[in-house]
Amino acid sequence: MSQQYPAILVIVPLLSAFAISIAGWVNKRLCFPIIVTALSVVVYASIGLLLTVLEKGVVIYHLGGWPPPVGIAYYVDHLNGLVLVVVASVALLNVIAAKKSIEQEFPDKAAPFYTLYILMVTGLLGIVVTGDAFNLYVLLEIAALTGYGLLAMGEERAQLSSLNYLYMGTIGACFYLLGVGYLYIVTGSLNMMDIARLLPPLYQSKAVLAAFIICMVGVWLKMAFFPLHSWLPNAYTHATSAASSLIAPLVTKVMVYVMIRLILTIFTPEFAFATMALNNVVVWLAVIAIVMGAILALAERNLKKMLTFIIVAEVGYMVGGAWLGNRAGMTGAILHIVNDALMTLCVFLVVGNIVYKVKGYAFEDLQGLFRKMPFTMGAFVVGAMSIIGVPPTCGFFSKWYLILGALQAGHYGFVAALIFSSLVSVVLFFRIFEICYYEPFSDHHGHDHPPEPMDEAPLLMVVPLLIVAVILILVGLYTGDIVNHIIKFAIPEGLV
Amino acid sequence: MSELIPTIIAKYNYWIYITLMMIGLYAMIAKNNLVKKIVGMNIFQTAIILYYVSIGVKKGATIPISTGGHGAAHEAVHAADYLNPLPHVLMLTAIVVGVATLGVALALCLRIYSRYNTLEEDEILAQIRKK
Amino acid sequence: MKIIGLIITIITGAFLVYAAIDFPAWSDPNSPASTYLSPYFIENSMKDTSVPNYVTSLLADYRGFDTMFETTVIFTAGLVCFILLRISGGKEPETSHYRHVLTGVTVTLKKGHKIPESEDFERIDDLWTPPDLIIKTSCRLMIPFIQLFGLYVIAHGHSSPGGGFQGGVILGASIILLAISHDLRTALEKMREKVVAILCPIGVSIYAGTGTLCLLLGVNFLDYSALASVLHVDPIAARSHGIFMVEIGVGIAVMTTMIWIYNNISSAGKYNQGL
Amino acid sequence: METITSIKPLLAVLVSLLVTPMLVSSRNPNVREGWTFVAAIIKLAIVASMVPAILQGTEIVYTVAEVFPGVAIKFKVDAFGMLFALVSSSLWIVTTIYSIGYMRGLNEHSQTRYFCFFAIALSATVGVAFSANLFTLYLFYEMLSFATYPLVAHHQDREARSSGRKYLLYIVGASIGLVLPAMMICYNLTGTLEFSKQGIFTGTEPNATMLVLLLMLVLGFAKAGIMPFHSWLPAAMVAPTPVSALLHAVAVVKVGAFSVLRVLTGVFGIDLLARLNLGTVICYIAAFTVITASLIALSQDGLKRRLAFSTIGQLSYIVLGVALLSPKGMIGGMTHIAMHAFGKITLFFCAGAIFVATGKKNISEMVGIGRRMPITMVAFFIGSLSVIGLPPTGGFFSKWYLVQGTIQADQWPMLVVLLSSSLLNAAYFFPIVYKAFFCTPEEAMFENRIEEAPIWCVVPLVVTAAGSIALFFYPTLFLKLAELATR
Repeated sequence: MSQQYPAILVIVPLLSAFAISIAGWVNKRLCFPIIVTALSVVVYASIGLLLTVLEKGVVIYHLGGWPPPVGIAYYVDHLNGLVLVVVASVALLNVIAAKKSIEQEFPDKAAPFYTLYILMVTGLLGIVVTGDAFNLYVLLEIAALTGYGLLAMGEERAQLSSLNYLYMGTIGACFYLLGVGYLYIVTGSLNMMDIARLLPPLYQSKAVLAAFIICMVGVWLKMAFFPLHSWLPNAYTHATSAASSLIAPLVTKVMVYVMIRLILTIFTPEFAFATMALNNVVVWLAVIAIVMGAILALAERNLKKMLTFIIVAEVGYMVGGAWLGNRAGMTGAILHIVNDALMTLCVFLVVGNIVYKVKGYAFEDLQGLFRKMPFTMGAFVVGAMSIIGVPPTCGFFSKWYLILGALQAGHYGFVAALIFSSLVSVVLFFRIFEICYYEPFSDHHGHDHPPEPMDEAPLLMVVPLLIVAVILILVGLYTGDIVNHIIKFAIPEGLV
Repeated sequence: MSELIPTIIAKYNYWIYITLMMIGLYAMIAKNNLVKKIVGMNIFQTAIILYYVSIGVKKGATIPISTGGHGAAHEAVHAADYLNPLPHVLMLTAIVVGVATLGVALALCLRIYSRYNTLEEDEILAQIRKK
Repeated sequence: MKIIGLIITIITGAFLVYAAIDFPAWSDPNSPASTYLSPYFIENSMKDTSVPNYVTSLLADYRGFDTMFETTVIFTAGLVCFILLRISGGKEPETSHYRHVLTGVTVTLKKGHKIPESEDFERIDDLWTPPDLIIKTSCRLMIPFIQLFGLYVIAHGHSSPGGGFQGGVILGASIILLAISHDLRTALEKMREKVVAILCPIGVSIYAGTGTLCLLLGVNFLDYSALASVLHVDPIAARSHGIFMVEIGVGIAVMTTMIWIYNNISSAGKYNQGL
Repeated sequence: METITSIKPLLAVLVSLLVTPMLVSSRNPNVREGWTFVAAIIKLAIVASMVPAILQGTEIVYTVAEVFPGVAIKFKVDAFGMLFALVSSSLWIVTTIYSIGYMRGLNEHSQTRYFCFFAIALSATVGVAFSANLFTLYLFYEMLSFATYPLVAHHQDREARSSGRKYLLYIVGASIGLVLPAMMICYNLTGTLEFSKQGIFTGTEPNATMLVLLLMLVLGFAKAGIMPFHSWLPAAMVAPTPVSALLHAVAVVKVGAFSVLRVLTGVFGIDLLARLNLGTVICYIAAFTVITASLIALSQDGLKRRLAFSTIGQLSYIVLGVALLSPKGMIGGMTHIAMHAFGKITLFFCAGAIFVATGKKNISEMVGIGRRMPITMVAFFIGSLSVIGLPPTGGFFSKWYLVQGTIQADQWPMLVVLLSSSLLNAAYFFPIVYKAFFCTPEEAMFENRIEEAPIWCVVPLVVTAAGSIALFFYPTLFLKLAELATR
């Protein structure tokens, strides 16, 4: 059984998607149990897979029994083993937390929503697990199409934002496809490892250079890397909370994974960092991304939109870290994929809970929430601390590696940007805490205040949220183990 | 100069695809009408399909279906006689993806139209701003 | 915006042109793409799968996994259109029109009123054009042949251009043709929404299920040779049969998705009247 | 040096953290405060149980998790850390009693929240005291910053908001903006952050970067209130008085001073500082703060604000003592943490007691208050003696060692600073006491009738005042610990 984990990882959610779709027409109450079971199996398989990788090294799975490069192969190493666990667990936690709000927001379309949801998870898992450059494109499109659908089911502006995302996403995916085409035309292969094997003699070729740049631009578009980020804030803001709390943590992070996979496996760091003198340009772009993301977030008076700009800044962290071209930076970027997925999940679940109870997420709607929803806000504080980068929450540790990498690369601009963004995050979040904590102001100095009744979100929403908050701290405390046992092996030894 | 022209002619498929792709890209960026953007998007995707399919072409080869039919299992097959089937397969996928994206995009447009009664982006944005 | 667009376009175009200089010339038989992998497929397809159409064997077997997701993409598109557009609960339209078949008189009813069930009246669309006998009759004649041809294309994908996608589209087109030539209600009578919506995932499930069956039989996912023990044929023939099973699934999925998308988009999700 | 591995330091840190769920869940205020008491006593017991081992010159070590190569979340109890932990955990008990009186006396809102964050802040304080490396210290330092924010902003009104903002801006801004990058640079240069006598820069060539790093670290720990990063402290005085007392006279500011001392002795090492002559730089910054803060304190009318500026000045004594780099000076600096803590907490308790009993906050309104609240004002007098550094209070010893340190280090200007600052201290404290007792009946603003604050408030301030005196007669424990730490 264990050697079939890679296949199970994708097939189980895929088949369950069809089952849910059919169940929607037969008996709607079956949908939720099916999706939870399927995602639990996925989490189990992904953890099993990661353990197998830790024990025995890289796992290669031949789909259809055809060995690569003839057939498509799954290729699981420490890098995607880790990301798989993150994707699977985020999806599971989110679906449990989102059940109530899904039922509240679309009482009659819950089944198709769950179907799209799990199809998206399938797509993301497939992107992460695959070892075939073209297969990645197909799954990219599944994740994207479901994403358009999920994001469009929001408030009034959601459709327009989602359509804009569709345009940008399609350009991004097409660029990636074109880059793969360029690789194909010079190597004749589509398997990542095979391409990596065939490429070294071709490093001087203009086509390889072009393939690399085009792929990168495509992936950047998809991950909303500055200045290609314009679609993201609106698309994520106007979506329903169940959709945005799945998409916001995962999509950009998975795309960062794709970028790292391209750099590390397909093109190899020697080519990406040595042959081309692009590093510096990209890191400076990342610096601008971080600074702009932070500043644009400051300008927002709307919690959810503010968080989306933080995502833009966080993407800058990861891209910049990966492009520093050293081990510490890359470690930071990979670690930040994990951490950022978790902390974004945390804050977006909080938004979900707030929307469920307060029906709004503008700053004015947040007054007095510390008293009203103490558990939700407690988790929010943990998530915010993580985004700010306060130990022992996990956000600090990836930031540490990123700063270390920047110091080792001598890139002080990036260090400054990271510190700046931390400081701005303090302002951003404490501005919200202040509103939740102080307002509405009472005239008589808070004494003899008639305590507002507690009005917490349902248990089903709060418990997963608290679990995420605890995970944020645990991941922080176990950073040493994650880095030493997993990420260390995910980065090729050539990268110092 | 004498070398340039044969090079240009020998690779004309690439020039065509690049031209088409840029037309599509321009339409997506510059056009104001949402459906025109979708048209641009389709041109863009089709250009890539054209590129891929043109990779598969081989001089003097025929379509990748065994001329011998079912019974020809044991005859020697010369790879040079057939076009490269891989790009075709890949593009079948890309076409399907293109169709799917088109469907979703049109559905979105329909929703937008029913809400704003227009498909011109600036008019929609003006309406949003007014609120 | 136009100038920015132009600049971006020109820069991108110039970059692509620059990169294309290194590409092999068009139809060069010695290009890496033509010499590295593709000869394997051409030379071994018959031996491995006994499918003369190399595109089919490549599509459904060597890269069958891609194709499974391709089918899923189609399904996703149908589902997204449904979830975005379908207005469930069916708000009754403000006015509905009925036509007295014998006299040709159109009766317009306000919301809430109903006409007694009778053979004499038929419901018609808001923008009603008199039925064109030629179109209706010729379509009615053509549709069975179109469907037959669709089935042929699916079945014959092994040895000629065709397969599940093409056949599925043709089958779907036959129903859409019915909807265009008559009206959406007629098409929906032939193929109800629920049927479409259930058949579509079933189609993809046939694909994924075939693969899972292989997995349950102890080999890797989508390794059709395992079906040999079930079908009592040799592994190579089993691959051929496996491909066929998969193609059927694809055909069903594609057909139903085409209909599903058409129904939703043409009626803007109301399902009361089409184009 | 001998080391023992023991989980005790971790327990000492966690005990007050683990009690918070109990606090939240208890419905009855008596039960809630009972839990606080239990935790406080257990904490003191754990800390005290480690004292004998420390006095024998051993160190107690416990590693929680290694987070980076060469950097772990690690506790190490040494003499200096023990000194600080002992002070803060013993004063927590007293403050708990006082809090009960104060909060109930004023019928404050959100008392559960108050006690929770109080407990968390204490955890963080002890965590700082027992940190074995700069990273662990930073971790607890930040934890303390965020845990004290709700305490500072307890009143939830506009004034609390602006003070809270200022507090965060200075404390967190400095720690993220200065300490974090400095720490990263240190780690990048040396690969370790472990405190040790020789400092972490043993292998590296001294250069100009070190001065920058030193300044970043010393100023970055803004809780130490070294100018120009001091103005959060007066602002934070909007907090309820027990908070000001424990946190802003004992825990928070002392954590800042403690961190600065750790940086000087553990990160850079006395030898390196002496070799590069960096101690003098710090000396002058601290001296400037001492004099300026004392002068500002003279002009303050709000009692708590005056105490706040006094604290700023006194904190710099601690830094100054260590920056002298002479053994006596260091003993003086370290013991001053304890001595000043007892003195200052008494003063804050008195200020709070006055507010509870009379509602008065300004010194100008306290003429003749000695007749109304004699016990409180006597305690106030003892506290101010201790802060000024006069016998028979513990403050005398630390001042004594500080003065000796300046002589030992040949830093005569610093001697002048210390002495003149003591005069200034006297100048801003004695008038209060004088006016309280010796005013003409016409001037007196209070009736000649004894009416003290509730007993819960009075007992603690008597205890701490007595403590101040006791420390004059029995200073051995703290002196011994400080001596061990400087050895």
